[in-house]
Amino acid sequence: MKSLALISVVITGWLLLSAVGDFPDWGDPDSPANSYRLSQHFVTETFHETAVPNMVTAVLADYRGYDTMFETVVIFTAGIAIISILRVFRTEDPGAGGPKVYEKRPDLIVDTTCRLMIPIIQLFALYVIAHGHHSPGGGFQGGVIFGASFILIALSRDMQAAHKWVPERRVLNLAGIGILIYAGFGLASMFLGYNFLDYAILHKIIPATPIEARYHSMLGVEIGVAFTVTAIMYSIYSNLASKGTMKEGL
Amino acid sequence: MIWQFDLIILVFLVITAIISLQVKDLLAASMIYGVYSFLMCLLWAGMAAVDVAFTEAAVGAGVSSVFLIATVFRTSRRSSD
Amino acid sequence: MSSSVTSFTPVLASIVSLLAVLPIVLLGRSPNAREGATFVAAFIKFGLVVSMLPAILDGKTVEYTIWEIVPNLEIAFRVDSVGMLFGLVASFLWIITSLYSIGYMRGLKEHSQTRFFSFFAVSLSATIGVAFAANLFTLYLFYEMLSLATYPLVTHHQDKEARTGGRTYLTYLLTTSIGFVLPALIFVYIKTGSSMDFVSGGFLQGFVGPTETLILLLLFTFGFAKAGLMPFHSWLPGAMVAPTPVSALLHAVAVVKVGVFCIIRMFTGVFGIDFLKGLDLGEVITWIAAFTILASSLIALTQDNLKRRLAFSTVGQLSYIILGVALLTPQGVTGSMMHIGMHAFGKITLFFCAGAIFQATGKKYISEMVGIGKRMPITMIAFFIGSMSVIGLPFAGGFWSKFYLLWGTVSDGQHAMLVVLLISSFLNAAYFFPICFKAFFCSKEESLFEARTEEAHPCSVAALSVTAVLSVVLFVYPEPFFSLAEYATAYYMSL
Amino acid sequence: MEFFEVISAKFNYWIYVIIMMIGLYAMIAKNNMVKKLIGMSIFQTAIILFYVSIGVKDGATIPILYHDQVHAGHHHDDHGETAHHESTDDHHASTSGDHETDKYGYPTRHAPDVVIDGNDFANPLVHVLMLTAIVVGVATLGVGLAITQKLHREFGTIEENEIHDLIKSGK
Amino acid sequence: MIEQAPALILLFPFFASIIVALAGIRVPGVSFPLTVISMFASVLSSVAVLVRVMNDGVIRYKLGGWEPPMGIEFRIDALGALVATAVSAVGLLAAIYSKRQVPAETGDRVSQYYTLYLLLMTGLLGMVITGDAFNLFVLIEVSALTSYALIAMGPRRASLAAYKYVIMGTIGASFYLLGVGYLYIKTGSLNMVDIHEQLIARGIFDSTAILVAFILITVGVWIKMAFFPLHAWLPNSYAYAPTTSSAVLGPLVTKVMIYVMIRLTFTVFGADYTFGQLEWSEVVVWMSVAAILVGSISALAQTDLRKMLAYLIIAEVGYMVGGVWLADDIGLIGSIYHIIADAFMTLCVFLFAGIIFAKTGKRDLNALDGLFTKMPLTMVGFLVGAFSLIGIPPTAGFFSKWYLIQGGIASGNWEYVIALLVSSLINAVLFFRIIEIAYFGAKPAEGHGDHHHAESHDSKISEAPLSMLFPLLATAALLLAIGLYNKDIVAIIAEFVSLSNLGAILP
Repeated sequence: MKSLALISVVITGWLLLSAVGDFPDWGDPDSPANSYRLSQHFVTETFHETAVPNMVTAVLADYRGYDTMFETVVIFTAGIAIISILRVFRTEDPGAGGPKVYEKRPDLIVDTTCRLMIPIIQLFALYVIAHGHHSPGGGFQGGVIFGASFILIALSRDMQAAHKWVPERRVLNLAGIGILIYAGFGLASMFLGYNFLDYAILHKIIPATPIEARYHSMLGVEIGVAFTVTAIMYSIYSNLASKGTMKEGL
Repeated sequence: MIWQFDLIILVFLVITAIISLQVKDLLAASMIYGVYSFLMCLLWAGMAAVDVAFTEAAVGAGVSSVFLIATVFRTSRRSSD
Repeated sequence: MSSSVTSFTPVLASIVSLLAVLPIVLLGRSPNAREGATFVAAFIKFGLVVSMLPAILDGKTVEYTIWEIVPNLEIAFRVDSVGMLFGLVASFLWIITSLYSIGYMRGLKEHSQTRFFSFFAVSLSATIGVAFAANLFTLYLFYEMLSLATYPLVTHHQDKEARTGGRTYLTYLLTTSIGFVLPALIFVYIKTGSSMDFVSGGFLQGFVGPTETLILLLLFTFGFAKAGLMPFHSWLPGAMVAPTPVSALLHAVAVVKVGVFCIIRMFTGVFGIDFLKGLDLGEVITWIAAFTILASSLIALTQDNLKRRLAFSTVGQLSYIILGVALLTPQGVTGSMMHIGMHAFGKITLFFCAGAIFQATGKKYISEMVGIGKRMPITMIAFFIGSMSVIGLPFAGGFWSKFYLLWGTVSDGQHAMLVVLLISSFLNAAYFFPICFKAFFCSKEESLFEARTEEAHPCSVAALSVTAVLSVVLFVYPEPFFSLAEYATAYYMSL
Repeated sequence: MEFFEVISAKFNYWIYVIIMMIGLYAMIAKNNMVKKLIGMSIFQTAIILFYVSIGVKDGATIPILYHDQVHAGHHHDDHGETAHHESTDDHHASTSGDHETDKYGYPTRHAPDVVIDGNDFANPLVHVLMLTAIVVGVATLGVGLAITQKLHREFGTIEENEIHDLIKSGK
Repeated sequence: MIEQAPALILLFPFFASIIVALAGIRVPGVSFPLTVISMFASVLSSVAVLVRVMNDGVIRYKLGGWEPPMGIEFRIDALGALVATAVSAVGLLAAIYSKRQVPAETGDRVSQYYTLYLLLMTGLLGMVITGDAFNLFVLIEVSALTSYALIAMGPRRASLAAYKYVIMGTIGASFYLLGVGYLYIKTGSLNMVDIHEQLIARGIFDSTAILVAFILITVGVWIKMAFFPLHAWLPNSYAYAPTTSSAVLGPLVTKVMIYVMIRLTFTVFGADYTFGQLEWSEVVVWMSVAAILVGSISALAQTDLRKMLAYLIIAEVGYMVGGVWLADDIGLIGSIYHIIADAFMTLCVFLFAGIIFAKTGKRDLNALDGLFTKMPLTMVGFLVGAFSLIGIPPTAGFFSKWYLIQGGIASGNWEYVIALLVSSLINAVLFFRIIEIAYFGAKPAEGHGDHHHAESHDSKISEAPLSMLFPLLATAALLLAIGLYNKDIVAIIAEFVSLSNLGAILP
């Protein structure tokens, strides 16, 4: 296996390096990738077309919204996949093998710190989600942070404590609803007679101009993304940490 | 974008990557992978890719490491290579 | 031959037996009704074939195109004189064989008779399909169908021996048809770009060079391994594990004749006799055929199992047909075509006899048949007539076809072939007559049978008598086969 | 310094290959399943590094508009919104004198006065693509880890060769 | 709504998957009907799109209303519409089959199974109709993640196979992603058609980066389609997965990847570049010859039915890759036709393997003992599939071989022709071995004329339930229909091939 690995690494590496000389210089503003109308359009026209100052968010949620929808689907798929692979629904002996997880010792300092931190983390997550149009961040980042706050609960106390907040069913509902929110925007555009995910037409049902409809819809889909990502991040963690039993965490 | 800064991080990236793959304790490997991700995140922030850096900080250095550690706790810390 | 009639009859003639499968399966619970269905289908089929005879004898062809399946390539039927000759033989003999199988299957209380009759019908469908195919593609389609449809018949007994025989059977037939014929077919299709219709003088001329022609010729000749040309003959003895009616109809008539029929089609309709003559390629095939004739006759001499001896005799007789057409002379071609019919009647009689013997006495080996003539006189007389026909002696139909074959060798000065034919006739006699002789003329002590007459199931006896009588009739009145063969020769050699 | 200039022109691309090969090697050669997955993550982040490097422009900043640009836009935006609530037609009559509108009277361009220089901002497209790639990476890692845990549950080990031995010995 | 049909092709399974995930956890019973209904709707949409493409030419569906290359577009030509129809049809049939087997093989995970199933179909259908190179990557990952899970739901060894698949699949997808990056760095575009136009406009076909991009993409896609020698992940994955999973993965995943290869080769790089400028056709055809032979011969060595079929897939992949790289019109037509035909014939034999597993609980070939008398209809369905794989007329498999061989001869690649014929014969051996066991029994009687042993089985006809039998027989019927109407299908394919510019670059 080692020699096979070496051979493939050497061949691939040589192949990749041989093409480096052909690349435009690093940071060259006139390279094809940077000067072609595609990226130029995204830089110069995004604001005019969508009113979103953060070009990344605009491109992510609107121009390439279809990609992003499937990005969310990837996360969702991973969550469902991990449940289907790992989750043990029956109450037979689950943790056969594997080291015994350490006895849980409630630690005052950790507990208190987390208790203080978690609301702040969640608040920050909400900020990241909501303010993604104007600053770095958006549904993904915010969702991951929000999910991390639940993970922190599970880590600092134990999994049952986190489950009070997010029982398994609720997690899955959240994840599904997140995607439905996203796709719902697309579907709504479709019912109003435009193509899938063409938010501009939504100005007919929300009081805004087409451009503003895009702006607001992007916020909507970011929230959908955040729902899914939050739920699935926690779901993946809870499955991995309990080896699919959902009984006790680390 | 300061290329000297980038170069140093890149060198550290290679080093952390190698260490995280060579160290026999998987918990240590996971932690060093977290370091690797964090360095990567720094690098990208330096390259003006703030959104990517943000995501990497949350996903790569944060959640991924937690997933790895969870698995290591649930399986075994020892690695033969 | 220029005018043609468009009619659905050829299609109907082919598929009527396929359609008959449905009633056969549905009536599986009551054997009489099931066999009734078989007979009805057989008679309808024969009737349909005969109904086209006047048109053919008028010098017309009957055509029907089903549809274009691959661009420029159609599934189409066209009945011409050669096809008619073969179709007549096959559809007529189906009636007789059905009669015989009823006797045989019931006599031996075989299992899965419904399956047997169903696949028998399917095989006949494929056979008529081959006979009436208008182009190479349709021909290949039905050829493959026949290979597969006969597999359950060959392996009817479902025991170890049958499995081995079935394996050999399919291995040879599929290997050759997929390995040789298919690429050759596609090559021809690419080269000519035509619909590959069989036409007078062939359609290959001008499209392929001499080397390619030789390769194609060999691919086709060996590829249609149902013709049993050596070294691709050993499936035939292997397939003798089948019940005798199967051996009789399929391995003396339908399957092997389909093989040689295909080769005749290749020579006449694809390559064209004149084209091959121009390249002097017939000789290669004649020598292979000659070798097969002699070798198989010699092997037949050594066989003690009656059906295996008949099988090797068949291998030899098939090569007569190939040899005749490979002579590339008008008389040779006529002889070949006639031999399809003549040999069919002779050989099926022999197989019927072998089956009847097994049915009545359980004997399979020639050495066990001393004195059987007194026990089963009708059968053995029929056997004698069949032998005469196959050897090519007068007072049996086989004489005429042999006569034309010999004439064909002489007319072109191919004396080596003349010698081969004569030697082989002698060998034929050498492996058949002792059987007849020992059956009738032996002392009481030698005889292995009690002196009481006990024939097989009456259906079987009736069947074999009919074919034996017809073999004699064909000597007196060879007209239908003769004129059809003449027509065909005239058409394909543009005489 | 000239030497460094030459190196600096492409070194990102060289080092990404090195990191990527480290990951690839681990994915194929390592026996431990968690190690393989770490290798996989390194492999994927190297690709992301490559993409991000494409989008870098000298002298460009993060792809978010400057505050004053946005401010100009937002000023307009707020105005537009209130006007819209009152009367669409009035709004357009009053503000879109020299601005393009579509056939329904909606502006086709938001804040057309704002001028954005294409070279001021880094290429946002690659960042978008790489957000997706990171997410795909973590999803794959999660699934890989789940399978690893399942294998551990069933075979009691996470070394691939040991599992092969167990299967061979018919356990 | 007809304008929206392109999006509906994948939106039906997509929405259904979410609803199944939400509702199925409470009421597992809704999962199956929702799956079947949505797949049926997807088939209808695909057919509608196919009809429209045939009438009006290429359909471009701009997602989000953005003009390509800014936005993502669906770009559906005759090829895409045809493959989408086939994929959704296979998905429908495999879904019907799964009705009983999913609860039996995956236990409590019915709703998860169907969620993943529908997401897999979404991913595959999306791959077929998308016109954006990066979007393709995302969809590859969607379908890959679902495949990993669908495989890992099987028994013990399935997990190991799935793990290998994760590693190999990620390498493949990452190579593809990297290749797209190389294209992007040189052209600045992500839209497939636009990349091609940029390649021409910038005149950079000689560039090393484009060459490396081509190699990376091709190798990446080859890994995903298990092209020899990158096939190691496939046999165990498909052999040990739940039968319902392998019934959908086996026919579809590799075929869709071949479609992707054709799409990228012809739409992104162009035939001129692939076959004219790079003179690698010979090498790749030889590789495909090796794939065909290795796949067939390995299949010969198997006693596990599904593993044997999995190796056959490798051989079939060799057929199609070779057919494309013959650089011949007819060869390309043959390859594409074979995608359709092979999807159905693989489905047919995998359904058969699933039924056998469901009825007998055994995996090896001896489970087939005496099946002709026990399950005649199942065997009829299987025979059609087997004949198709062997290449016996008038099944679809015969005609795909017909075109492929024609392409091989026309382009002078005789080694490919011979490999095809040899593999046909090996398939004949493989399937007649099965037929023999089913017909004679695992241990046939010694003596001649044991006429009664079959009689004892006659009374014990125990067919598979209708939910399994129907898809099998429907597939068999489709195989015959595809074979008999191959001219019409080829006419659709020719529409695409005539635009591929293949004829022009041949010497």
